Amino acid sequence: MEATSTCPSYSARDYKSEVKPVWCPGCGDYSVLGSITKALAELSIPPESVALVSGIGCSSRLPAYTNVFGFHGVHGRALPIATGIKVSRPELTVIASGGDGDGFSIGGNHFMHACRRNVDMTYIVMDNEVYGMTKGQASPTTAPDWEKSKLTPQGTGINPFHPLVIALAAGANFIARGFSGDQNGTAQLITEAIRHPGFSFVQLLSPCVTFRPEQRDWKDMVHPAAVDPTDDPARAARRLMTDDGFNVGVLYRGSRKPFQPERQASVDSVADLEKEFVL
Amino acid sequence: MEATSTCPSYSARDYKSEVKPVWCPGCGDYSVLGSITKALAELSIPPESVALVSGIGCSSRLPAYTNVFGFHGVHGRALPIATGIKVSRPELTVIASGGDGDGFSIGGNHFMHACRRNVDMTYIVMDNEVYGMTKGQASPTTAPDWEKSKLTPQGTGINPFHPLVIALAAGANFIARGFSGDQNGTAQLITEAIRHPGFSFVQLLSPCVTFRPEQRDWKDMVHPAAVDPTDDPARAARRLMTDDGFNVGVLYRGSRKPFQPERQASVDSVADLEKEFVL
Amino acid sequence: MTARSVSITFAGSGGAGVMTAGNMLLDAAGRAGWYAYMTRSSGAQIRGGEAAAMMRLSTSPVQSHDDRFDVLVAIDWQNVGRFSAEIPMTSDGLVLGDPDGGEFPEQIGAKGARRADIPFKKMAKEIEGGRPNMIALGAVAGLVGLPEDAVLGVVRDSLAKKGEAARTASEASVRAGMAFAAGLPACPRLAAAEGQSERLWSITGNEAAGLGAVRGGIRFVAAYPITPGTEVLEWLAPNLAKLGGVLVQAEDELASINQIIGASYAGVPSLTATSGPGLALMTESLGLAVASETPITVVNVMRGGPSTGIPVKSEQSDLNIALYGLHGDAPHLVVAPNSLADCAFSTQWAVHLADSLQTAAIVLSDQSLGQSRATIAPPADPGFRAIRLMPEGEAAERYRRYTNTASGVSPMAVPGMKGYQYTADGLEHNEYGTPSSAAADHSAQLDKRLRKLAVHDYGQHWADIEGDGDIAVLTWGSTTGPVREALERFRASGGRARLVSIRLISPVRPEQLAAALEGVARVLVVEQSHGAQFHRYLRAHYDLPGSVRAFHRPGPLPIRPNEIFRQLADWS
Amino acid sequence: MTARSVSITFAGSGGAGVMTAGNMLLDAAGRAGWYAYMTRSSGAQIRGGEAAAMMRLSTSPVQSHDDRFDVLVAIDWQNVGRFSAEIPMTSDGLVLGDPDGGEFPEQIGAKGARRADIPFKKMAKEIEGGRPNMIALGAVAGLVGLPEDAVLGVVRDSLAKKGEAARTASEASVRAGMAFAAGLPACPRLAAAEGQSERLWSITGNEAAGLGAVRGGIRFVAAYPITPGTEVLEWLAPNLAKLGGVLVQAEDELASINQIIGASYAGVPSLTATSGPGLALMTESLGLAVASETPITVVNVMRGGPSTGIPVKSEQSDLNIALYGLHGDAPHLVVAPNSLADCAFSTQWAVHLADSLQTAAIVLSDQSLGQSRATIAPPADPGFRAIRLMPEGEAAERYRRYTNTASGVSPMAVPGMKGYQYTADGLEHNEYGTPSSAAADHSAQLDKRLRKLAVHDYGQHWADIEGDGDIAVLTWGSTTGPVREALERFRASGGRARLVSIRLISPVRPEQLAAALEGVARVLVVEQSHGAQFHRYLRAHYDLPGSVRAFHRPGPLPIRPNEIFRQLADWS
Ligand SMILES: Cc1ncc(C[n+]2csc(CCOP(=O)(O)OP(=O)(O)O)c2C)c(N)n1
Ligand SMILES: Cc1ncc(C[n+]2csc(CCOP(=O)(O)OP(=O)(O)O)c2C)c(N)n1
Ligand code: SF4
Ligand code: SF4
Ligand SMILES: [Mg+2]
Ligand SMILES: [Mg+2]
Repeated sequence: MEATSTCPSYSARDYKSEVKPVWCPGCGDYSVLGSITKALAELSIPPESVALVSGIGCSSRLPAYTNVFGFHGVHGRALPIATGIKVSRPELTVIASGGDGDGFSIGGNHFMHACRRNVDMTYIVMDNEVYGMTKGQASPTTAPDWEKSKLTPQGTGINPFHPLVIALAAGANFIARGFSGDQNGTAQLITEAIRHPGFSFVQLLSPCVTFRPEQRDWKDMVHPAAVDPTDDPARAARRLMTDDGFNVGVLYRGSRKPFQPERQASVDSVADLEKEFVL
Repeated sequence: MEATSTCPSYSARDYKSEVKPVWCPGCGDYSVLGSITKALAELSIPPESVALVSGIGCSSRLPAYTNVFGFHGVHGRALPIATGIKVSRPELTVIASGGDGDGFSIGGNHFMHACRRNVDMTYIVMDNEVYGMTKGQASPTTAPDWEKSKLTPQGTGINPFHPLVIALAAGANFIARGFSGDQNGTAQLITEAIRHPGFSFVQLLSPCVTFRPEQRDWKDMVHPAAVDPTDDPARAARRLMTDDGFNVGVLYRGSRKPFQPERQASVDSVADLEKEFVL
Repeated sequence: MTARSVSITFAGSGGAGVMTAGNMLLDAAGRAGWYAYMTRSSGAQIRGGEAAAMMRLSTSPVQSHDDRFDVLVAIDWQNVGRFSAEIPMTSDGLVLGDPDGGEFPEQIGAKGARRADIPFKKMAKEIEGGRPNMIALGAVAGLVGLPEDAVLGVVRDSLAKKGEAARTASEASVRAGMAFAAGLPACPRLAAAEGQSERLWSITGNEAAGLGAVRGGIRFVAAYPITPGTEVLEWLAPNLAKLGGVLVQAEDELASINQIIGASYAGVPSLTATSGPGLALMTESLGLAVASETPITVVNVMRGGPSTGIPVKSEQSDLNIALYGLHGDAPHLVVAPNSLADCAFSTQWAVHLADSLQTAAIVLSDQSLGQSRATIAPPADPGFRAIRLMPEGEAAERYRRYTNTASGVSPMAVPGMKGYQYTADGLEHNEYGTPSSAAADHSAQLDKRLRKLAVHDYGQHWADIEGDGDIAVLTWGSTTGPVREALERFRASGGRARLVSIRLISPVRPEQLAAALEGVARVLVVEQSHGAQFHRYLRAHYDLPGSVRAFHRPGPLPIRPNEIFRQLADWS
Repeated sequence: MTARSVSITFAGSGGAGVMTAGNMLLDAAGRAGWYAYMTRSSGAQIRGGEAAAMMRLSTSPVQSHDDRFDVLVAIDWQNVGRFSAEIPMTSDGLVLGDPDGGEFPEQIGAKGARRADIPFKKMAKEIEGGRPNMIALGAVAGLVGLPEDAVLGVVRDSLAKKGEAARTASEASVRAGMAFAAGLPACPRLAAAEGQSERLWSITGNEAAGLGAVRGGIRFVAAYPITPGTEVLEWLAPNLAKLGGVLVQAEDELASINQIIGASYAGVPSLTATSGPGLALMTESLGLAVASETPITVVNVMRGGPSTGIPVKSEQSDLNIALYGLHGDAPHLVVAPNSLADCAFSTQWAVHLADSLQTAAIVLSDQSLGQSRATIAPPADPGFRAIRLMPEGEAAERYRRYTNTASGVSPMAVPGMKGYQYTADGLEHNEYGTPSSAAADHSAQLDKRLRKLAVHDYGQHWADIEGDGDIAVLTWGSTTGPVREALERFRASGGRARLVSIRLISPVRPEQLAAALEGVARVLVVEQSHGAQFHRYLRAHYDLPGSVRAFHRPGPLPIRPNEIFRQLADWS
């Protein structure tokens, strides 16, 4: 949350770079890029005050397509990088983004611990239930009977990962689901996520038209959440554990205090510290 | 679950080795060792049919003190090793064990994915809310205001990790909590966990008398779970999210099918496979 | 003008069917008894961007590229310019393209090659369902002299499932291309195929590695996908199942390496495949395999580094991490295939060695071996199997898992063997496996783990040694192909020189190399890395005779025979 | 019999107060103007098992052990035998123990040292609240000639909070020990302390590393505990806070290294500390720091390897992974402190270099430096700071984060700098940071990342060079202490030899080393690793003059001066 009153106003275009995305035509991630830039414009955050961090994957290519400070790190480690940025420079607006493989498979531990740590940042996962970048393997969110991956030709046979349930169980402070096809709605979710203090998690259903062409049908399957977001974790848990995965909107809003180590007002000099060694 | 009928019968002592534990006098882990050997005796599983895998930590030293096939691996990786063993040798009884740091901090991702994968094995975590082996740092289950660690002298300020809630959210098939001080009760829980198909998770409160001497009081705090275990994840979630952490017993029993890749009955020769290359 | 080798690139925008044309040409050449080799390149886009199939057809076995391409055929010119650096051509070369195929790229023009038009679009329109890429295939086949039968046979087989109409259209397109070729400027035609008794195989290096793995006895694989190692895993998934084995997709590389450690501990030969970033994540647990003496094999298919680097391009820059990336003193095996076909042999051998020596083996392949396809003579099974030394009979006394034998290899029990229970440990331990920090135990176990690798008899496989003379070219891995070719030319030009391509990178074989280099006065070291990693490794562990020169450069462009030839020719 | 250095071991079972006695002796010696050095050893038990404090007191600065101990004082004999290998003694030595202290261990008896009894238990009973360990302290103080004032002063200060009674009891115990010492067999007494103008510091190597870090400007630290690196982090936690900095405990090493990459990217100099297994987990992301040119410092406190190895003992066997453990060609800094006090200088210098050169720096300390304590002259702040080259003024055109400058260092913007937004990338990239797989970009960026390290002026700090003569001993890190001492003896025995202790392990400095070794005919390489890692590294990168011998052996026992002296003396 940056002060919005004194800032100049920006348009979504101010947050876009000249770099041409490598994404396939029709990939859902184009629209997510649009939503993020719209949200930043809506919040009027100066581009130089935003840090946008990602891992590796198609979706993780996103930062270079924006005009904010970006970091395209290694596979699965976007959240620790984002944590380092926010904790050391609390005045920045910090967003992490990436894919379901990056975030829930190799990056799953950081996901849990970031929820728990509750640093004031926003994590946007473009979930396409597949590893796009490596040409179509099952991700944690893939249905157990999807047989199109050469690596698991019989399907994974494993229960899919429920990102929202895990986020809640681990302690995320804001939980939302969106659909990339609804660019404005998604921009709104992201705006709220950024505004909400603490760790905000936004799962975006973002079709991979190349390896999961059937996801084009998602547009007909998503529907707005029937009820208002709760702030009771136990109730939220029951709801999320039984939802159909296409429930779109803000689903949980917590009120935990964000993690931000206090900095001492009066700062010692290094020489002061050395006294402890003197015999 | 091994066939118990034709087996000779064993006593707990048959599962103990001659190696002297390095644990501090009074450490809760001695009793866990007793419970595990009692459970194996109760189940009459031949020692050579059991694989017991651990990571690194005081608690992870346990396998060498038993007389089964043990693997003392590296920090945080007990579950993948156990997975490799069970999937490749399904006839073995596989147990993974270790500490809260090993399992929930560095090993957190494997924990989630093991719950999800639901391989038929048992995971026993000796939870002392501290890193014992490295001399007393906060673990994920440590209360946010514990100020005795030199690494976090103001406390961690972070919500503790709820292992049972995460296990449930991730898809574990059996969830129980025990207290090391109750050796027989714990042996019973472990017996049931081993018997239950799929991934069984047992959290054992096991005091670290050296770095958390106040945990000696746990004996007065634990109490049996008031209600019978449920098989409804959503109900279990509500219960676990609101429990006091000292509720002891079997808390959830699922009925998901364990993951075990099917092996083809008729096996090809390598030469058969080569045909695909012939032009 | 007949030649023993002809090089062709098909290029075009996404959807133009470049790869299909390339694959069919390769298969057709193979069926006609020629050898063929193909690499692929594509644009930055994830999928469906511009692509190029770089082919080489030859009358003798070929598994690497020539200096330049004889023919470039572009189905259209969309972004084809970006491949320019990868398609060296001289004024003898022939560039074929559609005048309606978009703007002709400057960089291609700058090559000064001869040009001719083929109106792909127009011709395709004239055929019902006509396809430009099939016309291109036909044209190239006609140019290089591939028999029509072979091409049409492949077309028919590939399109068997697509139905009559598609097949007929493609056949007609190929014929049209062949007919058109008759009027095109001449380009080298392949000499007649040398009689092949066996039917050739079409295989990639990654598939070959998979084959080597199962031949060696691998029956458990844990997988986390990463370019360009994924196809090793993808080939193994269905094939392992057919053999009664199992592949598990893991949550990350930390899990995959530990899963295979577990499965191997349980007695099942186990493997994973990865690339640089994944290998980096595995080094801690590779050390566990070394210390606990649990056999495992990791196939690392190298790509451009450092960090995420250049995932789709080749480089030999993971040599350092493969050799030295483990903490502590952790001797292990590093085996490097030096040709596409050798991916099968080297992987199988590594699997055999890992189990024989109860340690970790890293197979260092690379993108240019793994993702290339060639037609090869069927490689015979060399018979290496993963076989472990196991304790025999009933356990009389407490089992000493890490007993300090003369060979350094200790009989290894597996779960189920009554009386042989022990705990494997990555902590330093005594002979029983009980943790120990005693100096005597540490040094005994360190000695043993080093000794078992050192004293093993690796036979002749530690290196491929060819030729004689007082010049030696020392190389490894995929650069062996161009080195071999450079040496052929050097010999043809009257020079004499040896090739030493080291397959067993670790443990080092100083006596054997000294013997191989006896009488050598000059050594040229060739490798594809910026940091001269192979050269530094040689200096560290071997005494090279005479004067030594290092020729090294990074990827992404392959090292060509003439670069090496020039090094030799210029060294006076 | 006065000596310039006396070595004493306190030993005893858990709870006997061995460490307290050792610490007090060290402090008292320091207050009396002597230098003191202490290492600790303990049994296999996690906590509370038998322990030994190995001390050396000296009239001149001392930060490593002598060949043997003059005095072993055991408060009881419970399991003390297990330390035998760590306490070399000769027949001149004196073993003191309580006849009621349990069975006298054979291994200690085998040393053939003189023995004398001190009835600790009995004496302690005679004092109200009397404590055996304080009696032992007093006895040793009396034996070696420590002034009573100094000892009692330390006792009083340490027990200030424990109340009057405890203090009085301890004082009485110390006095009783001193009185008893008068009747004990003679042992070397320390010569009078050389006048010290400054008050000495009592510090461990790990604390010194922490101090160096904050002096260099580190203000963000991410931490995952691991023996023996933890205390670097534990010292930093409260002290960083006092400086307005932050320490975050991370979930694992993958997180800790990436957190510091993030914080550094954001402009705050950042560091973490670990040991071998943790370093192994960090190598992938170290490569990211190299490729994205994000400065970070990792202090790696080495322990016995491989794998979990011997966590509480020292070894120099992480050299390979520190140098070569990153995939791809990833040049970075490796800096090694060569004494306990140098942990401060080297860490500070590394922090400065990392930021100056925008790359990853690994500080290779080890357990014997990090967990030892010494009294040292207060080390002055050498002034090195983490200062980055940043772009200046308004951004005129699109910012080229990775602009290819002559120095190789490109001005680095941080978030908040308007107009300088860019995306840092671990993919190969062009000057803007946009991913590129073009050969020209790859080679330009590889060159630049290598060049910036190569052309930097490291001044004289790359090595410590002492002495002259045509023999040189080449070493690094903690073995420098015993080498220095061996060379003093060698010189005293009429030999002439140089010491070259390399602090800047990477990048290599071939010209400087050649100059340092000019005229040298024999080179002895000394290191504590089984695999001769340092020797191999030297061979790989340097041309060593004359004949070269390598003396290397693994931990856990420290290398002693006489081992090295013998190498020199026997080399004829
Ligand atoms: C350590 C490591 N392991 C594996 C990879 C290969 N890899 C790159 S992206 C990716 C998966 C991406 O999936 P996801 O995060 O869902 O992104 P998407 O491409 O679907 O947007 C993998 C496995 C890598 N780059 N690094
Ligand atoms: C990769 C790695 N990082 C860190 C360590 C150091 N380490 C050893 S045990 C441990 C924590 C143990 O805590 P826990 O699992 O709770 O076991 P406990 O000792 O409390 O039983 C740590 C951090 C290590 N051995 N390896
Ligand atoms: S492969 Fe899928 S996720 Fe990747 S860019 Fe293409 S459509 Fe998008
Ligand atoms: S330190 Fe704690 S956990 Fe470790 S052995 Fe001692 S009491 Fe048990
Ligand atoms: Mg995805
Ligand atoms: Mg613990």
